[in-house]
Amino acid sequence: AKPQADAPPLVIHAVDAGTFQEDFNPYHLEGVNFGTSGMIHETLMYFNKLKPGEITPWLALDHKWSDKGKSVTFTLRQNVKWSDGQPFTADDVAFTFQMLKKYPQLNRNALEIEDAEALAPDKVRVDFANTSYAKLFNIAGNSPIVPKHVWEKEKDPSTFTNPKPVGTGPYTLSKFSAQLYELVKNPSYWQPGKPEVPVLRFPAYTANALQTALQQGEVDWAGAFVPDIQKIYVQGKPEQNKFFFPPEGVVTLLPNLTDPVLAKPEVRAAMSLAIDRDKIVRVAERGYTKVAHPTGVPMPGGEAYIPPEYRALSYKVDVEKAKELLKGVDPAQLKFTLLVPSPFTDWVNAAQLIREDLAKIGITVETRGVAFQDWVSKVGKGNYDLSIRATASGPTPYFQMRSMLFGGLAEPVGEAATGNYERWKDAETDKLIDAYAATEDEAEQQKATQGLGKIMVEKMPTLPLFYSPSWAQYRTNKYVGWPSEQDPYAMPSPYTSPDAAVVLLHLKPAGK
Amino acid sequence: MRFLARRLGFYLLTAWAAITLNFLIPRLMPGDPVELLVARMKGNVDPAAIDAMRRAFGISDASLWQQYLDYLGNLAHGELGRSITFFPAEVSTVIADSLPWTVGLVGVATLISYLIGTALGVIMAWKRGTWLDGVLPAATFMHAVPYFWVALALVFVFGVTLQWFPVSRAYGLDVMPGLTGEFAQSVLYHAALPAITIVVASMADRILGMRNVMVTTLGEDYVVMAEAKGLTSRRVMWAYAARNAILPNITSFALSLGFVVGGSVLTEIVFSYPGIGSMLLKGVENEDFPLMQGIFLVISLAVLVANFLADLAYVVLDPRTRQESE
Amino acid sequence: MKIKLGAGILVFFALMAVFGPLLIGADPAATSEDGLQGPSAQHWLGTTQTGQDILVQIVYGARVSLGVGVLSALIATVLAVAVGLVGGYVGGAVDEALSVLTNIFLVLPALPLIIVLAGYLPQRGVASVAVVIAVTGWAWGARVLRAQTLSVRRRDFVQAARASGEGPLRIVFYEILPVLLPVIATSFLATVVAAILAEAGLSFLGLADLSTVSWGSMLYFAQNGQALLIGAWWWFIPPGLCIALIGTGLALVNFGIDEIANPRLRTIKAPRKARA
Amino acid sequence: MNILEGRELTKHFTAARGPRGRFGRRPPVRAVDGVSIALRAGAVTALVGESGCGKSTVARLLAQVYPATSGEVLLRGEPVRAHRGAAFREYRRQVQLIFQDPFASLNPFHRVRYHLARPLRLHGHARSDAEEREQVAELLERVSLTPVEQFMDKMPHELSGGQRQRVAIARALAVRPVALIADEPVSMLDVSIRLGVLRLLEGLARDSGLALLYITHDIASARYFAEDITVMYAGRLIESGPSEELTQSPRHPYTRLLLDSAPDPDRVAAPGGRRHGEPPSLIDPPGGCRFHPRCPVALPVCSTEVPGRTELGEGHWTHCWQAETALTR
Amino acid sequence: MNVLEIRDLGVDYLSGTGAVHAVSGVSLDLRRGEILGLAGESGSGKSTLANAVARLLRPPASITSGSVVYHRQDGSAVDVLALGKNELRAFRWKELAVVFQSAMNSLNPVITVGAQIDDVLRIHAPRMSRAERTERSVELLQRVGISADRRRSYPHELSGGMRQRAAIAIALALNPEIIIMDEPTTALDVVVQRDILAEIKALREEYGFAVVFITHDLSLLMEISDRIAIMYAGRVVETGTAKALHRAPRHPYTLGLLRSFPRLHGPREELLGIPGTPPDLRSPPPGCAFHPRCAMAVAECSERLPVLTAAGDGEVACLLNDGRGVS
Ligand SMILES: Nc1ncnc2c1ncn2[C@@H]1O[C@H](COP(=O)(O)OP(=O)(O)OP(=O)(O)O)[C@@H](O)[C@H]1O
Ligand SMILES: Nc1ncnc2c1ncn2[C@@H]1O[C@H](COP(=O)(O)OP(=O)(O)OP(=O)(O)O)[C@@H](O)[C@H]1O
Ligand SMILES: [Mg+2]
Ligand SMILES: [Mg+2]
Repeated sequence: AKPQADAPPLVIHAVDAGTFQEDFNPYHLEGVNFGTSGMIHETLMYFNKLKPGEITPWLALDHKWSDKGKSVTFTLRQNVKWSDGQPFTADDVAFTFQMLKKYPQLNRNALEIEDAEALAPDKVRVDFANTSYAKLFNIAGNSPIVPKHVWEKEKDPSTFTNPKPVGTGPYTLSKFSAQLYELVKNPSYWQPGKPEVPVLRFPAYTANALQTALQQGEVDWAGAFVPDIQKIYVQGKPEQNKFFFPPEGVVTLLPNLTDPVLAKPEVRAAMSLAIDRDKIVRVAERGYTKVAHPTGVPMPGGEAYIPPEYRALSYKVDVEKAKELLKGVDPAQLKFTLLVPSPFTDWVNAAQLIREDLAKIGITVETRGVAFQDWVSKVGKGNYDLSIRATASGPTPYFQMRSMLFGGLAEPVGEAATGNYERWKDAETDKLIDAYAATEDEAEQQKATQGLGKIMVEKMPTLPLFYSPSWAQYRTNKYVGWPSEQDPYAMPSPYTSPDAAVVLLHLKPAGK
Repeated sequence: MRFLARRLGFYLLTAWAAITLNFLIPRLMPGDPVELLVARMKGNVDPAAIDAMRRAFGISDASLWQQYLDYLGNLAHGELGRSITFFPAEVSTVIADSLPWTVGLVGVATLISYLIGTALGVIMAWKRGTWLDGVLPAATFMHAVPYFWVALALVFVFGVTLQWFPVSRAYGLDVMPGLTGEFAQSVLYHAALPAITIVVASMADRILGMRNVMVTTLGEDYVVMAEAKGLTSRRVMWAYAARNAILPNITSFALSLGFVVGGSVLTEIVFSYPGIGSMLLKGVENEDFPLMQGIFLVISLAVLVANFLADLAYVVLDPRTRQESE
Repeated sequence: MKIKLGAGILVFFALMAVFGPLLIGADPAATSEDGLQGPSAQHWLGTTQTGQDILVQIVYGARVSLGVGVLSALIATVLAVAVGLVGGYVGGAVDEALSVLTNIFLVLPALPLIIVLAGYLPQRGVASVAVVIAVTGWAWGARVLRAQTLSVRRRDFVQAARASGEGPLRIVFYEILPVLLPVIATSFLATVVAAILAEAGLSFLGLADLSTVSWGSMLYFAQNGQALLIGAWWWFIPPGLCIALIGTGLALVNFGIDEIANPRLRTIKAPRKARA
Repeated sequence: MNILEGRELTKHFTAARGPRGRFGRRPPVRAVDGVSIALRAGAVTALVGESGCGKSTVARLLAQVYPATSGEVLLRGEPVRAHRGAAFREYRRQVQLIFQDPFASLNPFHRVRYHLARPLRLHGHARSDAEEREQVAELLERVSLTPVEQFMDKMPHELSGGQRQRVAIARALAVRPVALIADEPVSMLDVSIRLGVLRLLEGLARDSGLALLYITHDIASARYFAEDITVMYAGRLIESGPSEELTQSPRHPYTRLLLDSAPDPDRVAAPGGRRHGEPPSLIDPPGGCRFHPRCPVALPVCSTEVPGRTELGEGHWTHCWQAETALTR
Repeated sequence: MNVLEIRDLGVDYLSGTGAVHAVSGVSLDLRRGEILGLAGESGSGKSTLANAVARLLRPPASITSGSVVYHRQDGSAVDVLALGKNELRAFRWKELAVVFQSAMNSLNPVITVGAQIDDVLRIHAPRMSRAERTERSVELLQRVGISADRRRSYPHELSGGMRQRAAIAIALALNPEIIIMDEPTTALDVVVQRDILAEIKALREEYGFAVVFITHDLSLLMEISDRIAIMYAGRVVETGTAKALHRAPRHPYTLGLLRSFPRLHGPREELLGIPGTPPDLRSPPPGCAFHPRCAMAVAECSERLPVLTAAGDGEVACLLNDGRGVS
């Protein structure tokens, strides 16, 4: 296919920013400009979170585990070139992982790298201190490869801002200002004829400014919460101004299990029965997402990870039954504070609805909105009764389950935990989690996850409410081929990487 | 210039106080930016990497005193540390990028507001008992209106409804910054609504302040005498009454700069103006100690400098201070 | 006249804050499914996106906004009186130190300081916000009171009281303080305005407790809910207007007091020429 | 018998405002320099001088409002040393001050009764409400504010200037002092009501044996109300004597100038048109006799040497080289 | 021969609690070149009268009745109260100048003394060149005894006496016909006051302007004025030559005033003073406002308002002795 000289640029809003910093280091956390990983720097493999288990070879053609999961060898794609013309080799991969070992602050996946070695120009082996089957996503799907010949000259890659990035990806940086940067097609990209979008523009929009921009049609692809999407964005043209909010993790009502009352399963069960999740989704979440499956596994897509007997399960409000369950509990004890981060206005509203629902079964809830950081620290340390929190997500539901339930993450109250905030301690749960991590076999892994789902349904360590939506608004007037419910080939939101690059490679000019 | 030396001494002391306050506040308060970052990334960071990041952000366990000395030492070199929000950008760079916008916007708007407000105050005092008194209730109302509300209203009317003015950012997307007429035009066009907000919201104070002092001044013997001398009203009003009435207003104006700066922080946020106010909010939201500290320090120092300039102006305008103190 | 109008406004809002919630009864946070309705017979001031009644919110918000205003003005005034009176009366090194402190707080820009302080606040309840605002807002009053104390202290009646053997405490509280009452009152009222504005600003930035309904938090939600873009003017106009009205009321009362103290400030009607 | 006496009182102020010297250090204001003055029981002594010459400072030094730079104050011959505590309070009880401005010396927030009752209570003269009431009434009667019932509950703003000054005097009397210092007690009052107040003071001295210092710039009133007049110029005493003698045959050229300048409808011929210049600065006072730059009869010695006291008999003395030379010749 | 004729002038200060009749029914003549003394207790309306004549009253004061007629040298007459804005500007200072009580307050603190003289010249004599104006300012300052180099001083750099002289210099700038001096020396001490009085007299001899001299100090007035008017509670109660008033005051109030001043020389006469306090001008006593304090009052005094009638070579408003007052 000929390059489309007249194909229009695509205007993208990925993250809220007043201004941009000139930082294209893919291992930086916040200041880094979006598109650095995926569009410029690519990973070894691509994991589609919307279809757990679907893995696409990318810079690596395949991988092989050895040494009981402590070592992995990648076979790399040939004929890939860096955007400055140098060939991409196993040395670059080895360099990248060695750099992560040397600079732990860049190693945000906390890979326990022991060594990385180029075995041949197209073969590289990475060794780990522990069994790392479960971390394949972090290793291959979330560690962008950087060019050794450029980066080895830098004294401290942790503060290196990579202002003239050299990558293997479909785009290269062409322009940068504090308000706007532009990526253009990499002419020597290894996927011939792609991408078909020649120019990407990233203007800086704050959350507010973006709303106006969306209304005025300035942006082609955005990932934003829009309070009234019909009025502000769709504007009566649903076939052109589309949006797709697939689930990405689950938001649960966290009960603090160190509280003797909340530790009683019947109390949690009663709460779950009383909460009208449909209304929460409708009113607080404006219908942008769906009520969670009782296992918490994102659906559709996660079917294989849900025990067969529960696949069709869904929540039903039953106040009478809930009251029944609470018969044995002293009503005076049913008083809780529900802590929510006040900047998350939808959660504040959800908390309000939960308060109203729980009042119906005699549970008094005081909602308290606190500063984000306050909430983080209180929930982290277990100083709360009830709270609302989203869980981390990964390429399969296991990651979410582990973070919600793994006993090893349950810190004593007063110490900051990094997961399992409700402090669920259960030997069976931990065994299932270990089982998943100890195998490479997908079927085994699914079985373990199903076991966790069963625990979620039956013991209710935490109460799933709704899925956290992944925001994506895209317009089809310039380009078509976006992911959709029918064809969820990648996360549609422009702020997820490397999925965004995958989306761009699927796009075709409209009207062709 | 003994008077100025004294004032300078005071400002240095105040600057030191601001610097120290700045150092102490974050250290006395709970909270940890890294934890926050992790929470914000919703699990895209493995908790095990936290310690390493903590070190990278320069969060140290040294004694408070040692930290203070280091902090002062770094300040002396103009080093404000690295921002956490924009890591690894230096705070000084972040500030250097945003400060000019705020200085430009607030500076020009304040000047306009001061000039118009003072003139209106003078004229209103002079024409007491005429229809101009009708401005008073309006001014009283404006005096109490929050900046951000004015901003919202202006955005609603002129930005959203009439679409006369852009409602965000500092210049057009398609304009490259540079010394071009196009850029300048775009900057002015984008600054219009925020500047109007600041002018409208801060002018009332000037009007009321100036009017009150002016009315009192009008009762002074030298104004009556000037009138008795048969001078033109213009001359009595400006050279005799206003010229003296401005003096006590200079100090209150300088002190009110702090409020204007505060108000403009809110204004910037409504207009997504890439100034220091937007940065401050970002810093606060991310518990970005270095950034917050840096910005607060810069704002404080700017207000101090403005106050010192006001003192200078006072000395120039009031012959009495050239000899006496206080 | 001014005082009457101003006091009228204040009384109105005070009654609203105290009795309004009792009369209305409804929960200001209660959501409903008829979101974003314009003013109607059912919802006099319309509803928010989540169907909360704006009138109910305004009424409850008055409590928080006025409460924060009055509470922080009280704290600030106590601080100001203490610092101003002690500094002004005791004089010497104590005064020097206190007035440097005052001036420092005076020059430091308050709102950024409040934002910074609030950013670190572990608890963002009404009380802590009020304290933060007070901490940054007492200096004006202290400065004015110190100046006044200095001048009152030199007045003959204070000298006379001292000469007749009165102790310093009695002089401060019985001789000086009563004379300063109008000044204290104006400074208190001015601080209330400033505190209400500061609270609104903080809430608007999302730095106060947003689960309590205050006028500032209403504006925050309106802004976050893009009331402007949706054209939901009834959502952001009323809270801002209430803030401005209360501020106007306080300012009017203040100007009234000023005019009593300084009759020259009164607005006057130019007298008709009544000459034979 | 001298009830209250100041010996060689000197007071230098470090000015809080005013021009600074070359090196930024503020030179002191030499407000009072070596002033000795004595008050007798039952007699009125007047201190006369132009504005800013240090009269009020002398008054305050005598009342110990602030300590003297040097010199001492004696009460009944005993030097006063205490500046705080009970002993000082005792001093306060003996010596009272009346201020110039009756509009400023009463707290506008307190009733007449409060003003009078406080000192009574403070100094233990009244121990019950009844005693207090009785004594307040008595005081009001003494200063001729009758009917007392009516005045007791008035606020200061309801009183005229003369009435206020009477309340101020009554307050001073409430303490039961032995010496009363009245700093320009009538200069803020209208001419027509001055007399009443002055007569009251005069009567108090005469009938109650108070020692009274009457400070004024009106030398004519001093002639009428004081036994002795002391004239002050630029921080120093220059002449003192029995009032009749001093006003009728002044010896110091400044006293003469003062008398000549005072308005007097009986004057036959207006004094000559010569200009007398401005009063001297107290920061950098002229050397020698401080009056010499304005003195019509100055001798060369006047600008270099401070004249000593020349006794002229009958308590009349002066500091003047002319008088000195006239006497020695 | 009169340069100014005030007829039946009334001034009220309007206030919430009723009008203060600060000046009522005042008729007074000012003769060309004379010094007219205006005496009376504090609050008797002296300043109000002066300000009314100079048209300097500000709200809440308002002129309720009367006329003020100014006679030019050429014989033409104007009603000052009816002057338009521009005529008034020309009248002020060219014809009538004012010196206020406190010179510190009547000089603009931020403008040099020279510039304040210059101001007047620039407006009223636009044809003068800058050099001429400078020359004139220097001349004026020297005339009142201030050296030329003080022209560049700010008011605060001058002593009280010098400031008062500067104010007089400004008043002289245009050779006015009338100078109103409202307590020009009250804030000064006697020696300096004496010098300034001498100055004023000398200047009057030289320029021939008429002076209205206001003060509390009756003995001072007796010395320097040609004629004296005594005010009480907003009314003129007696006028007459200084000598006549000194020798034989006709109004009991004048008598009381005179008997309140201690004399410097001669026998120690008994001082009488005046009992009581001046009346509240919001509701003055009926009849003669002085009767409650008057030792000689008769029943009629509280009923009938005495009018100013000629007695001797002056006038008096007193019911005693058929309107001739005390004799
Ligand atoms: N607290 C002070 N600090 C500095 N200087 C002072 C102080 N008190 C008085 N002086 C100065 O001392 C000098 C004498 O002042 P003082 O008040 O004793 O004069 P006075 O004779 O009472 O004058 P007046 O007639 O105006 O009351 C003046 O020059 C005055 O400025
Ligand atoms: N602005 C005003 N408002 C109300 N009443 C006023 C005002 N100015 C003056 N008066 C009243 O008018 C009366 C006359 O005042 P005026 O100043 O003319 O008196 P005066 O004879 O000049 O007194 P003084 O000797 O004190 O200067 C007084 O009773 C005064 O209280
Ligand atoms: Mg004095
Ligand atoms: Mg007057």
